[in-house]
Amino acid sequence: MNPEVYDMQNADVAWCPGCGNFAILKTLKMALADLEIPPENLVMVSGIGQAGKLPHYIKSNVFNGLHGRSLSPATGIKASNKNMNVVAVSGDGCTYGEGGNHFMHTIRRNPDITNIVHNNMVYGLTKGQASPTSQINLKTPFQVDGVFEEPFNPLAVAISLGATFVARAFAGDIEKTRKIIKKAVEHKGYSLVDIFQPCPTFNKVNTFQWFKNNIYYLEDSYKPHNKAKALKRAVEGPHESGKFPLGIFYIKEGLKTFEENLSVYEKVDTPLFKREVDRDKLKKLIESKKKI
Amino acid sequence: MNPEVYDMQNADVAWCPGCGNFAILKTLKMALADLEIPPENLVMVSGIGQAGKLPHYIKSNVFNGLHGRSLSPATGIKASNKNMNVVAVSGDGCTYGEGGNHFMHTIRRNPDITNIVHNNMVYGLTKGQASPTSQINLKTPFQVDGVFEEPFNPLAVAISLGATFVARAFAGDIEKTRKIIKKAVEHKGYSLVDIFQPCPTFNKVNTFQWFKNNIYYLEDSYKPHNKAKALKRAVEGPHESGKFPLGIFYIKEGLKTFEENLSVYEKVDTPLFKREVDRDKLKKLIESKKKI
Amino acid sequence: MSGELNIKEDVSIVLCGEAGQGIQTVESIMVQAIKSGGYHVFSTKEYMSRVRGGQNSTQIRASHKRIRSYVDRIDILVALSDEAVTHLKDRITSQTIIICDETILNDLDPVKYNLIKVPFLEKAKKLGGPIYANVIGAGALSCILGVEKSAFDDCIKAMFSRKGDKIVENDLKAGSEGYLVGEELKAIIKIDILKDPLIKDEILISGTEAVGLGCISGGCRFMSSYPMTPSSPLQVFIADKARDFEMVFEQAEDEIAAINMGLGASYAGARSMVATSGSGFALMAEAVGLSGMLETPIVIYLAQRPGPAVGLPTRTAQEDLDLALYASPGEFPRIIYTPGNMEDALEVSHNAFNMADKYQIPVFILTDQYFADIYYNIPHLDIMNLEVEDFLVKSTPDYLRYKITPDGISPRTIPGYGTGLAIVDSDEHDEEGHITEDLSIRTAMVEKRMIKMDKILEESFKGELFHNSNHLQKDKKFKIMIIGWGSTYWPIREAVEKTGRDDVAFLYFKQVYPLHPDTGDMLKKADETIVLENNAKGQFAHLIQRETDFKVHFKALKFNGMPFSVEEVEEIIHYHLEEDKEVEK
Amino acid sequence: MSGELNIKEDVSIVLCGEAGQGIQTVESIMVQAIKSGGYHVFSTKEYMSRVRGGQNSTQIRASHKRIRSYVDRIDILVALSDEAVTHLKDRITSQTIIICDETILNDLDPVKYNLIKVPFLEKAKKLGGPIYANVIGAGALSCILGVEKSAFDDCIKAMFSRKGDKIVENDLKAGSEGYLVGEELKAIIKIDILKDPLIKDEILISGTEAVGLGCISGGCRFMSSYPMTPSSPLQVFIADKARDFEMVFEQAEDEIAAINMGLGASYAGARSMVATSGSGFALMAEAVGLSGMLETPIVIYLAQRPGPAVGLPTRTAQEDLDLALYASPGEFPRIIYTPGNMEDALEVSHNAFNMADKYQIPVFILTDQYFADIYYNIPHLDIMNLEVEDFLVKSTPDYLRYKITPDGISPRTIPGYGTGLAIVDSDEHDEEGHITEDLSIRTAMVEKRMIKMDKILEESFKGELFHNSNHLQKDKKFKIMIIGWGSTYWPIREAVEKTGRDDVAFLYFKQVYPLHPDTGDMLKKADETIVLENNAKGQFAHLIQRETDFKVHFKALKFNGMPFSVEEVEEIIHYHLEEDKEVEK
Ligand SMILES: Cc1ncc(C[n+]2csc(CCOP(=O)(O)OP(=O)(O)O)c2C)c(N)n1
Ligand SMILES: Cc1ncc(C[n+]2csc(CCOP(=O)(O)OP(=O)(O)O)c2C)c(N)n1
Ligand code: SF4
Ligand code: SF4
Ligand SMILES: [Mg+2]
Ligand SMILES: [Mg+2]
Repeated sequence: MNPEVYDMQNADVAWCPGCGNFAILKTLKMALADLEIPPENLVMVSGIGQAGKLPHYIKSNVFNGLHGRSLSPATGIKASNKNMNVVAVSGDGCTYGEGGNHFMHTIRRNPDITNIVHNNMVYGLTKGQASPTSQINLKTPFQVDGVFEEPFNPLAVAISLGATFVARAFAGDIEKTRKIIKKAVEHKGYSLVDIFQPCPTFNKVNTFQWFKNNIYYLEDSYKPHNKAKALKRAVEGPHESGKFPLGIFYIKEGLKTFEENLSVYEKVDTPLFKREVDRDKLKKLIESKKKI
Repeated sequence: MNPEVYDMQNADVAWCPGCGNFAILKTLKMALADLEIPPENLVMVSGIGQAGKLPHYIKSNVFNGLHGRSLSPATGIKASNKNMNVVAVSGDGCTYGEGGNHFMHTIRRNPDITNIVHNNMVYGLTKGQASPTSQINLKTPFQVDGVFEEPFNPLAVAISLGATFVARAFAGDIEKTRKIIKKAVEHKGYSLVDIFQPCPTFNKVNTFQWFKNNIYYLEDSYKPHNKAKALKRAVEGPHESGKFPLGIFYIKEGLKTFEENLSVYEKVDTPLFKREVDRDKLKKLIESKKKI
Repeated sequence: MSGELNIKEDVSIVLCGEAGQGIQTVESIMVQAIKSGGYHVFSTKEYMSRVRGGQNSTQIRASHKRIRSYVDRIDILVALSDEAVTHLKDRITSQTIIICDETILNDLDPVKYNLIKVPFLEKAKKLGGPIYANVIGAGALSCILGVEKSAFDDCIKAMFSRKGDKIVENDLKAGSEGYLVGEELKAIIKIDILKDPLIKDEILISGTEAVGLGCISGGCRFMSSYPMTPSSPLQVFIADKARDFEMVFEQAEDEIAAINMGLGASYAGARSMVATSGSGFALMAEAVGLSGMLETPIVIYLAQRPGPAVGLPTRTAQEDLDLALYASPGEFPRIIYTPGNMEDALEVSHNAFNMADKYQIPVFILTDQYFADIYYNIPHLDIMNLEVEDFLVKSTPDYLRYKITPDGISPRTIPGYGTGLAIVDSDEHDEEGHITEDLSIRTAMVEKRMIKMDKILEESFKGELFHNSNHLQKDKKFKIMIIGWGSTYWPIREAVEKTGRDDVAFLYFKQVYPLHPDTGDMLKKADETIVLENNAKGQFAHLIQRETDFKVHFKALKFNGMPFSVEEVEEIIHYHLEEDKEVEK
Repeated sequence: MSGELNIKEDVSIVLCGEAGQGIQTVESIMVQAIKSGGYHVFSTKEYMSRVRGGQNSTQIRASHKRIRSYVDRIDILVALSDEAVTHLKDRITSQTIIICDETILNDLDPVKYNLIKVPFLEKAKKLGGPIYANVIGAGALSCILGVEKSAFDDCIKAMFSRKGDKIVENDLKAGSEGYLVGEELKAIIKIDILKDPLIKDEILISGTEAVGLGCISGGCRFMSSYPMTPSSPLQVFIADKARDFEMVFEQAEDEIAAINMGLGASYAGARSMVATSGSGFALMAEAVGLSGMLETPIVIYLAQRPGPAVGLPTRTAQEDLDLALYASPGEFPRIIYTPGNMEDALEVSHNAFNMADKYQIPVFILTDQYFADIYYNIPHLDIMNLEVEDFLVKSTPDYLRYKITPDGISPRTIPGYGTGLAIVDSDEHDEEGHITEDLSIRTAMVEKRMIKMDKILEESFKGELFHNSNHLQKDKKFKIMIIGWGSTYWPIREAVEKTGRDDVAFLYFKQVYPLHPDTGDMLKKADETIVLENNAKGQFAHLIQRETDFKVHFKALKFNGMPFSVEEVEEIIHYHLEEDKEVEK
């Protein structure tokens, strides 16, 4: 399929020139086109932030909800209509900060959705405050003495919680990222793709070049099926040992998804909106209240 | 010091007979007495739940706040008055469910507080629903088909996020738990003690005996200073490989605490309530608005 | 002291003891046995926020007339603990007969109290253990009430069958033992209430169940929620019925996730609801606005308890009307239903889903602990006229999610239904659903959302007027009008009926927002209006004033966590009638 | 078209362009230069929720009289982008002079518009790069206004000194270049406004800064918050001043953490506050009740923007009054301040901390984007009479945190202060602070909390009445009274002053809750009352009705995200005056 099917004609894109978001948008369209997902079958869900605006720029069904709350509606959507391809996309602040609790518990639930996080290590839309992934010492108008909190490690947390697909990518590498996103969308169950994204406007430290210098890909021989090993690699990073590894860290196949655990889908896959109330059964239930 | 200094004369304890909470309360008093912390210097903070009632049964300053919100006030208290010993205590549901986001971000902040979690793998006060740590297949009035979510792994998450002291204990083992709590309170920085606690009323699966059968202590040779190794041990458990290890998994010494990172404590440790507004400085600040 | 009890109409039995002592078992047996015995039955409980210990009590009323309210009066107190009498001291009178095991209440003044001691525990031990004491007690009470032994046995069989034959057998024996005790007690306690065999075949449900049945009937497909008293019973109800009625029930990690998940499900076409109480609902406040902005329906079951903050977790209150009315930033329409009886609970809960879908807004079912936990029998529960109205449209490629229409309602599609796209956005948006900062579109969109209120008003439930006169003159003015909403319905109605006066009326609201346009006129039908509310501010009185310019004359407010009793309402009415007399003099 | 501009009193300059084009630089230079030049100055901005692109604009007014409000009128438009003219089309008239670079606005109809093109970019490039264009523009404007070149140069030096000598030097050159341009423009734009050299030494601050200074003065020691427009500037202010004034500023992971952390800090004795906007505040709703229940003070800075949900993140609104009033389950007292000018912002913000501590309650400072972002000069800002009142007590071993007292205020201690213990509890509690389910204690505690309102009422700020007559007769009735709260203060006052009529009055509230007991009487001082609010419901009108029984006659509501302009207010006044005439006829 041609990625252009997702193009929006009159979208007034609100991103800054040079922003890594453009590359992510492009790459995402390519990966989705590779998978031949028609726009009508695609539901893009987001929270609020610069990254959270992405769904407005890709032809699809859109649920642009509240800051921090991309994963909960995504779970609800998938549970009501298994036939939809659901992709939740938002920023690092939205997903790991305000939405941190949903991040953890969505992973435990394992809905069959893809979670793309634009990780620019900063709050973009609100003009440059530290995000959970901001690196130590970053100075901002809010962090006047610099960030001192340990940067949030989404991969390690996800793997710890049993996420069934965990990957990290870089917006600057379209081809590799395209493949990772494709595999993530194909994966049955929750998949996390944390994408390093330069924000030239507000993050003057973790620039395109900085990322280039501080990343490398997991070696080809790396097998993403061992939790302890995956964790070991996930805690690597400048703070610990040098550079951030990229690639697919962990995959667990075969775990039942959230939807598969629901009794409504035991027999049929019919979306919930197509089902009718069984009024006879309801009458019987009421009748049963006559008896002891 | 005698643990009795913490006894409350007329407390109407609301716990069920046989509950593991009694042992935790007793152990905690012993550990605090070991450390000679006078009640006036102790601030017990809790959320809501059966575990959250503990502060009412120990002579101390008490902040019994909202469900899920024990760690945020604990951080605020410590930041306003460094001289207090702050212990946050609550249930697994409160800390890892409703309060999951604060759990993660408090760890990153590293305030010098102790976090004790009564982990009974169930919601006690609200009568037996699954908690984040409930084991697979537990049936409850809410989880009629049994729990299917991957159990929450507090230790692995804490270590992933750079917690500086991470331990697991068992309410049934007073002596070992006493030592762990003592070390946790002594530790400078955030310390997590997740305590397995039987709830005979609502958790008929993970009973005292079940815990006895499913735990073992980390071997004496285990050194809790390697993150990757600690993670490896933290992901062990019935679901993965057999039994849950107990003990101190990870310690990182020397990281600055939240309070130490605050400019207010750069020069003095005076509690904030004792400080006065520098009105001359304020006047000067206002004057400065006359100039460009 | 030692009196006799003679009851021919209506008996109030209260069971009181510690959490974990088995009050619930006795209660369940008794309500069923009473109904099976041919009496009308009502039960209500008050309990502490703890799992063991403390003092809880359940009131069970049996009568030959329909009874559906809490009364202060205790005819028979079954005390399971020493503290039971202290706990209920304000409601025990010289008329009250106290029944207890011989091992307890040894210090009670026999002159002041009508105490009957029965060796329940001893008898139970002989049958195999203390757990049978409760069934013996239930048997004794049933016997006193005149419930036929066979009917009682049927109850026991039905209720314990799951536990195996051995247990059933023992419990039957315990019941028989109880009946023997009861026969002896009949010397002192003489209850002779008229029976009606038809009652046996009536429906016995709780407020929670009535709401739950309405939700299923209204097409509920998705509930995500977080445990919280007193909303948990509805969550259990839906979880339990999920498989049978093809619903999803999911316990969320917190209330924020619950409502956002529900909104996602609703966006994708599943009629969705959340259940919670004050504190939990407060956390949903932001997402209530999301529902308003996305124009994506959600039904919110808000069961009240006393606050602020954690307050009294297991008690009743009507303190969160203001919160339901104003929670969430910004402005958009909403509906608040406040059922006060089983039939209305069914109807408004069903309706909630239709209205939420029709107007694409949040709709509240506002109840409280008292209502959620009461049981009583009703002749039938009719779902014949309750239809699921379908408001979804299939989309075309030029579909506009937020099309501006004269009544403000934009035809709503969902993903995967038709050839167009469903685009919803929490920012201000254009007709397509995309972010806009065009300030004239903003104005149009605010107006579009707000104007939906006009049609909602047309469809709102009117206050219902009750009084004792058979032929009401059209312009008749009452001396006193009691105003109530939600769970105070039956206590007020029973009290008003008891006065027997035709100058006392009761105006009841099962929908408090928006208020039906006739409300102002209805309020003017009395010289004196008195609002009864379980809060300290008189929140509904404020709302009435705001919406109708009518200032309610008096407020009778109770906020200790207990419901109004029939006696209290009677007292309030009489107080005001007396006051009037004083003034007239 | 080609007109001349002759201004002797008051000029309105608007800069408009894309985010990132440097409007802010020009604005900062201009406001300082205007003040230094001896004119009164005012600025306000409207901007989009994006970091680059879109269309943002800033209005700068200079006058020989004090000016403190937004006006629709644009005398000079400095257009930095092609779209600027479309963006502002409703406000551009045949009188407006549009200045722009020669490279843009080539398609503009020269007959319809007064367009002046200047080769700003070309000149800038010669000086070293396009970034100097903004300074050239600022120089040109300053020159036109008659700001002395030396004053302008001082501004440049002060503002760019941090950037190094080289930059300063270039910017000075750019300024000179601008002055040359300005001299030429003076042929068409003739501005001759009276100067007052004393203005140079006045204070120039924003609404945000006035609040921030009040907070510091009130003893603020702790702010935990989460970024959210338009409350972020206050967060930056406190973060920036934290070291100097010994405050803690912490960016929380979410708003729930923010307020709970704040309450912890407050419990431990640090005067605490949070800053947020509607959506974020909604998430704090539960903890507002926690403050009420724990009786632990917290100051909440709530800067409004249009909702619901995300709405228009960077615009202004007054839509969250209801939310501030009713957020949180349960019932307890609170105070809501709504400053409309700098002096009041300082005073109420200071007061907020004293009142929160005195009554142990949540206190709101309710502002909005418009107020937070405006700047104007004021003669001085006096903190002489602003004292930090200390309400903490040292505890003794028998200390009771929730002692029942006649006025409801229990002396408050904190951990580590004295020999007793500080015990606070979110459940209903006894005097000691421990959980209780004693229902009579419950009633006493509710009453204790609520009764604090009596004293709070005594200390509340009265509405302030403005009018144009020098000697007001005591029982004089105005024809029209405009009612306003918060940020509408200056637009209304300026408009009322402009009418010059003594039968038009303005009643302003810097405290909207609780309403001072005199409010009802004050409202009766006019034949016709008109409330102006930036919302669609008339939330303050509702509140007035509820609290005073007074029904405001008319509502003038604006909810497109822009503030009321002086002209709009004038129009509203004249419309109603005309209406009255019609009726009189
Ligand atoms: C409840 C709530 N709190 C705060 C905000 C303000 N807000 C909007 S976006 C944002 C941060 C965005 O950062 P991130 O998620 O990293 O996205 P980015 O802009 O960097 O892509 C914040 C704090 C909000 N909209 N809602
Ligand atoms: C906001 C909010 N949601 C829900 C509740 C109800 N609630 C009280 S305690 C509790 C769960 C307690 O479980 P846990 O934290 O594991 O403590 P335990 O009782 O097991 O010790 C819940 C859901 C509440 N009080 N507040
Ligand atoms: S602010 Fe940063 S993240 Fe946002 S669009 Fe601009 S460059 Fe990209
Ligand atoms: S419910 Fe469980 S956790 Fe709570 S007191 Fe009882 S046994 Fe302990
Ligand atoms: Mg970001
Ligand atoms: Mg628990």
